[in-house]
Amino acid sequence: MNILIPTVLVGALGLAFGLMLSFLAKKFAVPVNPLVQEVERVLPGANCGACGFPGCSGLAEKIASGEAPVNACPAGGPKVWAELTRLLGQEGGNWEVKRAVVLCQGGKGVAQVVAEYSGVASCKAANLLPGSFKGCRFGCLGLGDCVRVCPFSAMHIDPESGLPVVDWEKCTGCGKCVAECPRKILALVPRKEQVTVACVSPDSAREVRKVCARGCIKCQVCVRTCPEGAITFENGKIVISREKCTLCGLCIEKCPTHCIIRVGRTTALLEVRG
Amino acid sequence: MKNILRVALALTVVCVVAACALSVVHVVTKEKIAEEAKKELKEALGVVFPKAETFTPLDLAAFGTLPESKDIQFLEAYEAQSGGERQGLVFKVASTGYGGPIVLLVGVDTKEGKITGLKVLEHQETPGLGSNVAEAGFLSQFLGKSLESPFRVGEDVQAVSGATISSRAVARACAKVAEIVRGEGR
Amino acid sequence: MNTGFLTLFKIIISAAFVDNIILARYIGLCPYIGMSSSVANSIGMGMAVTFVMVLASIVTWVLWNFIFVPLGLEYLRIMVFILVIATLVQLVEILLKKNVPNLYRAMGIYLPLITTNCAILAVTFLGVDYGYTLLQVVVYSISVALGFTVALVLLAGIRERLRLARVPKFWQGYPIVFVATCLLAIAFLGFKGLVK
Amino acid sequence: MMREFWHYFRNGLLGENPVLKLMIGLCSVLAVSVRVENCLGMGAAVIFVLTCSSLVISLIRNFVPNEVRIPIFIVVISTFTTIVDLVMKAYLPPLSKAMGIFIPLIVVNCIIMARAEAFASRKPPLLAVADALGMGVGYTLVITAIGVVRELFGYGEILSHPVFPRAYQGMMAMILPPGAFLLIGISIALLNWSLRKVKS
Repeated sequence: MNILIPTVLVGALGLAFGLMLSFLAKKFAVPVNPLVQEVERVLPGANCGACGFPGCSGLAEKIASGEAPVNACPAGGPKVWAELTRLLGQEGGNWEVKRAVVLCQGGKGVAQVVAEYSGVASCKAANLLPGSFKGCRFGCLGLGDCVRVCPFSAMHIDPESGLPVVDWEKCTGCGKCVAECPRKILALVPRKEQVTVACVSPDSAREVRKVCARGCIKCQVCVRTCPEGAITFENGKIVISREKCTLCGLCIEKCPTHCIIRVGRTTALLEVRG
Repeated sequence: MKNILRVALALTVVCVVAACALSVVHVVTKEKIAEEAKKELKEALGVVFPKAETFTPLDLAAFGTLPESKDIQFLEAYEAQSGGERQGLVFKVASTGYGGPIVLLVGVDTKEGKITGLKVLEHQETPGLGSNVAEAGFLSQFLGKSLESPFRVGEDVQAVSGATISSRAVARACAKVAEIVRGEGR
Repeated sequence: MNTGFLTLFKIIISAAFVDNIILARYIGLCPYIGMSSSVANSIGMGMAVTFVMVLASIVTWVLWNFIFVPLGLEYLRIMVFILVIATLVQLVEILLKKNVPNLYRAMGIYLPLITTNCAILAVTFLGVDYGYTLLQVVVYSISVALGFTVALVLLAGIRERLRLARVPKFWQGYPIVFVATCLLAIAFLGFKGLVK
Repeated sequence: MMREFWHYFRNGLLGENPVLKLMIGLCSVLAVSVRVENCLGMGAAVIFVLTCSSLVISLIRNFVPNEVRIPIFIVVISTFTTIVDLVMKAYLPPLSKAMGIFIPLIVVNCIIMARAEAFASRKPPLLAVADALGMGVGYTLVITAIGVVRELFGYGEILSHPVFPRAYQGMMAMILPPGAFLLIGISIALLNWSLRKVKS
């Protein structure tokens, strides 16, 4: 007998709650478009916000309604884009995959440090001080804002040099670190082997030499030595065109301050620090 | 509509099966638990009143108006007999300590008018501090005390250092029990 | 009535601060650690927990005193109480999904985890064990929820500051949060003697 | 199949250790780990309830409508918890007395619900059991380790046998909540430190 009473009682409770919940679930049902759910399942789901929309579900709605291009999600990469084109029935296109690169070699022992900084451990905060704690006003501060913002933990601060290093295996080219860096020493480049100038300072040779051993002093030795004429000097900056460059590496040897580095395949700073 | 029923039914079925399983287990273990509880109580009473063989529960009303207050309630009373003759009484008392009510058994030998034993059954005193009132170290000082003594901390009762409230709670329990037994004069 | 009010006041103080459900009884830690990353989230979580806690303690108090004790079904207590809580949480999930979607998305896995939030079940249990009247149970659950939310917001504030502090490498993330909780618990120990 | 079983078991043990990595099930860890025997009792109860409920939940996972999935999971878990509670009261009264309120709180132990919601309701029964065992054992190891430290420094005893000389008064901090929080923080830091070697 006293098995029946509890069973019936709890059963009745279960029925009452079940009815209430399912009825309410129907009344408050949120209209969900199935296509959006499918798109959202394909997207990586890291909610990194690189696409500019509030998280993956936000982007999924835009892609489903066609307002956003299929490759709007940099984190997804070609695999996701191909899947999305199949899902939306559009024709596939070739897309350019980007990766982040560090354009500064002013780490420990290379760049001059003018002050001992013990304030809030963030590049943005340190950058508010005029000139901050490094001689060079354009060099990397190494306090890791970029590392913290990267949703794919593709970056870490190299303890020896104090500079960020990007792991291209994990990097998806979402560009959050480029936006985050107050000194703008990070840039997005196509994911293929290339040669680039690892310095963004517009200062003249005299000032650069004073504060950094590996800054670009605009001596234009590289412009003269490049057999292909790939390197040009435009409005105060050395520019290396990727199409003409044949990766011969002549400029890397000739550059007096070893400012030109080879970038590609695995980590950003392939070139052994001279 | 059909979906609502299907969903509600799923939950109901799971509840019914669960309730059924539970009630079966309950029926199986019911006597064992009751037996354990009785055994535990008997053991506790034995500790509190070593000399007695049997304990018969008494009705609290038999003691007239109980000196109860916000801080002390009488829960149960037992008569301790040995050789068919009454040796004394055991009271189950809840006295408010530091963390909440402390439930303890107080054994009283009505013939010689002495405390025969004390045992704390439940308490929520701070571990390491108040909880020491449950240890023999503190309780042993009450054994053999006559019912006439005031049972007041600082006078005839030595408190546990750092746990005066808990010690006072135990002392208050003994004082009230002594009050009843003395008042009753039996 | 004044003694009634006095006991109510005593319940509020003891449940919210002296006997804080998290820092003194350490019940309800999982969402506490998980949801306290930002003050906004923790306030949202606090509200949801308060809603579920108060409703749960009322429903369970009524069920317990009018149905289960008379029928002598004490052993079903765990299941029925938790069934009530789970239903209420599912209710909150439906309401939140419809009306406050971004809080719903921010809570993520932590919404179903409210069901297993030990604090709520503990409140329903203690509300019954202390033998409170219905009014006292309501006041008790509100003050426990208040205590929960206060502790949650306090930790959230600390964690937001921690993000900028220079924390040694292996202490980053959860270890430092636990050290902060430890200090908070010591602070709350100060309330210990407030209410006898 | 065995390899997968072992993979999930090991994953529950260390990779995703419930207490140190996933941060769930902390309520019982801190509260019960004052005595080592409580830890073992609690650990055994959690392993039993976790394994049984994961098994049942993954068996019925296809029949559970989404609208009432939480109540159904929780009813299954609470059934096993009540069974443990009743059995312990009947056959192991001393342990049941020592663990007091924590047995009913097993059902609220976030590990079980989290694994049911995140894992058991998606994986076939065998894997669910593997994960449950891994999680359960991982949980028991951590709680016992903390229990040993707390009981040793708090009471100077292990499994209630005195280890330190009589004069050892016992470190109160280890028994009260703050000490427990600190201990968990330290153990996570240690785990991060040891895993760091493995990773780099």
